[in-house]
Amino acid sequence: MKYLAQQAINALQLGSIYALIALGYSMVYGVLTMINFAHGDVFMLGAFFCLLLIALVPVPFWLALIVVMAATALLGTLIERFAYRPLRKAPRVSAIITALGCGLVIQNTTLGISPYARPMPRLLENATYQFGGITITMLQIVIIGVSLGLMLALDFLIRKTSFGMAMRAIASDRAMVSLLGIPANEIIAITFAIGAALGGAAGLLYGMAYPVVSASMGITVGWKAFVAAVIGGIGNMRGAVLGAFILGSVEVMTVAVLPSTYRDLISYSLLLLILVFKPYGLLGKPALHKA
Amino acid sequence: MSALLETRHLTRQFGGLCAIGDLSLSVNRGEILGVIGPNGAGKTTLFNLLTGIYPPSSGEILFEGRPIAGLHPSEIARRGVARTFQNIRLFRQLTVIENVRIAYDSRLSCSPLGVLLRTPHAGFSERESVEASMELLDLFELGSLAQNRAGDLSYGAQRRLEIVRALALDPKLLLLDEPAAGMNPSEAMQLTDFLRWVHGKFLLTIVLIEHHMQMVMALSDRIEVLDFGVRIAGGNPDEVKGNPRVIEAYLGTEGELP
Amino acid sequence: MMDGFKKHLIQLSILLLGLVVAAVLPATGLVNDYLQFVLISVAINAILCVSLNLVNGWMGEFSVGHAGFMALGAYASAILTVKLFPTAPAELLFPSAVLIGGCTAGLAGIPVGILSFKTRGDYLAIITLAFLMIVKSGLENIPYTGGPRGLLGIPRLTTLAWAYFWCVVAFWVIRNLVYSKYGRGIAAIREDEIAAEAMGVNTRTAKLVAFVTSSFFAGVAGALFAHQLQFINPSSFDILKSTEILVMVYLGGVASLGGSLLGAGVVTILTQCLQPLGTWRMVVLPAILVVLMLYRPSGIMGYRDWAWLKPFFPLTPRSNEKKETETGEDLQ
Amino acid sequence: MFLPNSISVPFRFFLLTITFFTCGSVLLTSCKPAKPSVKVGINAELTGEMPAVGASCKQAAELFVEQVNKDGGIMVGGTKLPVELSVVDNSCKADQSAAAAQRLISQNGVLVMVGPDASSCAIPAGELAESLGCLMISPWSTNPKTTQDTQTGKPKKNVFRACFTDRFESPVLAAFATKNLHAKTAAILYDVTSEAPTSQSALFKEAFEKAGGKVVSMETYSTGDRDFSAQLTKIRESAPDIIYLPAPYNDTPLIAAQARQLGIKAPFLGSDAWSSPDIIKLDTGKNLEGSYFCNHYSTEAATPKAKQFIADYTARYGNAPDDVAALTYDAMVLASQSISSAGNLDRTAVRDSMAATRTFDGVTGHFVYPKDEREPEKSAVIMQIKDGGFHWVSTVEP
Repeated sequence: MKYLAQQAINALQLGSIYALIALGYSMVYGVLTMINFAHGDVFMLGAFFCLLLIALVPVPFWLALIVVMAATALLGTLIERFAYRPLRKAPRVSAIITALGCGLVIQNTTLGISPYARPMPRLLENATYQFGGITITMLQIVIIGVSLGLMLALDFLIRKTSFGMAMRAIASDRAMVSLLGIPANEIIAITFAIGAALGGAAGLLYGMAYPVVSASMGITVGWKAFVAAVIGGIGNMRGAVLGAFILGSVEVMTVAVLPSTYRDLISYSLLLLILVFKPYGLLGKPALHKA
Repeated sequence: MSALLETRHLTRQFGGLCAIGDLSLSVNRGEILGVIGPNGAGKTTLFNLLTGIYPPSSGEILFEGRPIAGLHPSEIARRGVARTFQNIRLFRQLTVIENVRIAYDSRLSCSPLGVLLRTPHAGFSERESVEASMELLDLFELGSLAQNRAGDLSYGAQRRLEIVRALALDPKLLLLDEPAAGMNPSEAMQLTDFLRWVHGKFLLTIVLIEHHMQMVMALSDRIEVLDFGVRIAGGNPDEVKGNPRVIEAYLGTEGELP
Repeated sequence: MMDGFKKHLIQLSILLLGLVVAAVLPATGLVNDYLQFVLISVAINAILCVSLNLVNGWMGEFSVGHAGFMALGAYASAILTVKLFPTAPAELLFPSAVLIGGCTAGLAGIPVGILSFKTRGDYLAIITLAFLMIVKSGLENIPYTGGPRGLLGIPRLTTLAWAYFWCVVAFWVIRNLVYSKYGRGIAAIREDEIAAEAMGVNTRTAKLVAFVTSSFFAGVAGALFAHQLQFINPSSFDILKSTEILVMVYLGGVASLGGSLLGAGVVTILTQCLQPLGTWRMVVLPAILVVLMLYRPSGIMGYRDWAWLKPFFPLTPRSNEKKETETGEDLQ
Repeated sequence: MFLPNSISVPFRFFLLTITFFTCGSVLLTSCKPAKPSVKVGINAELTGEMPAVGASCKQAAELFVEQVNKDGGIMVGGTKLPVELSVVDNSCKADQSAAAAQRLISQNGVLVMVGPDASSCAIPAGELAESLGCLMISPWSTNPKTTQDTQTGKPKKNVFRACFTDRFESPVLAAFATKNLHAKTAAILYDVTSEAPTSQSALFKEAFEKAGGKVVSMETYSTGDRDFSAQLTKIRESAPDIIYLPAPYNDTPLIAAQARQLGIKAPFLGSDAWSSPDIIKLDTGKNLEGSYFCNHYSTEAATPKAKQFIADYTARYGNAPDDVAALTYDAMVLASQSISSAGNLDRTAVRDSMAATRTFDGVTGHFVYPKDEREPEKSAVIMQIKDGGFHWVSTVEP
């Protein structure tokens, strides 16, 4: 029993990091119906920005988190402004290809600048706590806590604020929204900024949990978070969080039982199964197919 | 005259809204049936049900006596039911002749393998489809535009191309969804003579949805009137013109139908 | 206009001449092994590019799973030549191994094709991604083929002549398909699926034909790749491999035979020429792709083809004489 | 465009592509230097999973070439010829390493190819070197398959090695674990998707159980994984005395940190993949303190030849050489000796003279190449990570 509880904590930690990134995918898809493949690399840059920041001026954890989120938010808006906005009218495929291209450019430029894996500086004293044989570290508590906090804040923002309403309006009918005087481009830019900020935060937390930062980590974790967002129903915020925790626990549980090579096989077969029976994800809504 | 197309208690609901309610109508071979009604009466939904784009909630559709509800739209089209669309849905990036050949091809029968290996049979069917399509285009003075992209054609030419494309299916039943939309009265009357000529030449049965009343009255042998998905009147043009319920549905209470 | 039959003859003789040159070239020593390696890679990438173009270009879908079909072809043929018949004569063994590799991948194309009936756009892209990942992690769990560490000691059977031959076959078959009833059906699906169905196009058969042909040739390319490299492991058929093929399709030109050849050639030679750049060479290609998407989304030769690639039987319009290559936008 | 516009647009592109193909291929084949020189190729992992390994290999080779060219080059058949080095990156991927080998051997026409070091790259490159008949010396790949012909099982003709193989290293470690650390039970965690760790862990298990120990749990992960908590939780359940981690230098600190977080106290045992100094930098939590690993050579117990090399390397690059650098330097010396004793620039002659070398005294100790063997019998050293450095513990003769 103790063994399962320990694995549950591992799953929670992994799930919360996937959730933060998956939210970024769902927000951008909700507003632009576009899959932002560069998001995985923005997550990776979150960790690198933190490295840069600590190397310049050692700051406490909370300040580092805010600065990193601001930096990735700025990056998110820049990518949207120069790579995605001109393609607003182009066929959707070219937007996806540009996103894929931007992702690779970011990843390989970072690889060019620092090809070696770099150690993540220690921002928090990592005390471990024992509860009846289950060990949980301060770091894990912080990660799960910060992720849940950001998720609740985002949910509040979307449900309760006027900005959130404007976002949902754009999601349903982008053309109509600009006619009603809502500054569509600004809202989209801000959505990108928030998505990127969440990705940056996830990058920082991921770098602290696994203190070896390399340019290629964006790809592997990025795809997993994307799969989580799709399982939950791409475009749906709560779906993204649900999908992330499901994927996190499936991965941890498969590795706990089977050799690790089965992990991807099982998680992707789960994805395929869901897509076949519920093509729009667990919480997604189907768009009616009219003549 | 046997009924070419017949619907029995046809209904279709979208969530709570009942787009088509218990509709039973029939179209006889060689007849031109006009279908009129205010906007949102369910006319286009009727066409979508007839061509299988979405299945009916309940009721039957019989074409040549055989049920076609729930069949794949391409299967229904191949049985001889061709249609045009309210807002033109041509293959804009393909050339004019390709648009027509796509419809004509569905009548050809060559196996995918034959096509991949370019067997003589496949080569001949290619040649046949080109020549037949060119014949049809010449018939409708579109031959000179064969190589142009469908999207670049004028509005009138696109409307005619859509009809030509439907005729390439060699249909028994032609469903026209507001062919004269956006045309002024003189163009509408030109289109009426054109359609009458087509009806004669290709021995077609036509179901026409249209708001231009002179056109409907001039062309249709019989008219059905729909309102909120329910059939409220039917009969030959004169009976329908005088029917008070039709006037009320269209113009509210007073006023005389022109 | 030159009579169609004479044009056929000239085209056939040029192709045969190409085959003879490809067979003789290695022996003359004029071309060293490395240039042969690059030319074979160009041929393999051209097959991958034109076959993916069938789904991403002509059908307007967005498939990310092409590397998965390639992997199936590579492994199926490698199992044949390494495990089952290691001593069989190469002339007989290799073509059948490539064919079986292609058929295995083709069979795998059927379920993906069936899934594409209902889902389109982003969701089909995600399904092809899931298919790729399942194939990759599936291969990692089969000990018979060396599991995650891959299969070793594959005989080096891919010669320049074989690569040229299969490349010509791929282009010929896909050209026949594209300029045929099913090809136009596929293009109609790209333009407007509902109208296509209403015009009698059996979209299900068209989609199946597109996916099966596309995955068949991906399998063929995979088999050639395996027998050129002599070593394959699951991780060389990952998402980066699929992206590489996507770059070729969207760089060369969507829905264009000439574009596929151009894209494959440019990208392959560029990756080899950029070697001295080190890590920065992997920034150049995606950067080119992003710039291209901004200014020319359909690629260099998008939706256009060289006149001599199209089937030519005399177009006999009665109304007026129209030379085929006169207008730039010739799309027949 | 400069073309007369009567030619239709597609045809214009046709001409464009033809010119592109011809200039592309001319460019590729054009670089042929005039003066005869000894061409040596380096196939290194400059990017990808282990850039530090690639960098050490490249630096050591460049150091050797500088020293040799300073006094005229290598003596070949009476005259001194300068050494020309061409370095190609295989970005630690199997297909790229085969392409790099193909480029070095046919395009640059190298006489000897030194590298690749990572086994997952060395094996495909070895296949290619074998079929093209060019001598290849892998400085660091300890996997038996690199020099073994898969079809016949006999050693390859052209592929040699400058380091001992897993068959020698794993029993050394197993003996050390049972005798010196008195371990009864062991757990193993290794990357099942890459060559070296998989064969090292299998051989370790065999040797450990032969020496009376018991492997209580064997867990796997895939390259690029970051989260090992699930596997480590299972290992914690099996309560082993020691944990054998044949993981590369960038994964090991991560695994150690997560193990300590889960409260696992058992000491770690590592393979020669730990040897890069980066491992200390990455181990911020000092979780590897007191762990032991097996290596090719130790800066402390170095012979005079080794001390000289360490001094030159540190002077040139500012940091002490790791075992990859030392092994590459030895490989370069072996290669140059084979070329000068062959007396000409012919590949088969160079290969034959390499096959004929029986003994060799290099920076990493005394080599003995038994007849028809491609791997040297040489001593291994056991090192310990203590207060931020590598400390020599013992040397084990073959």
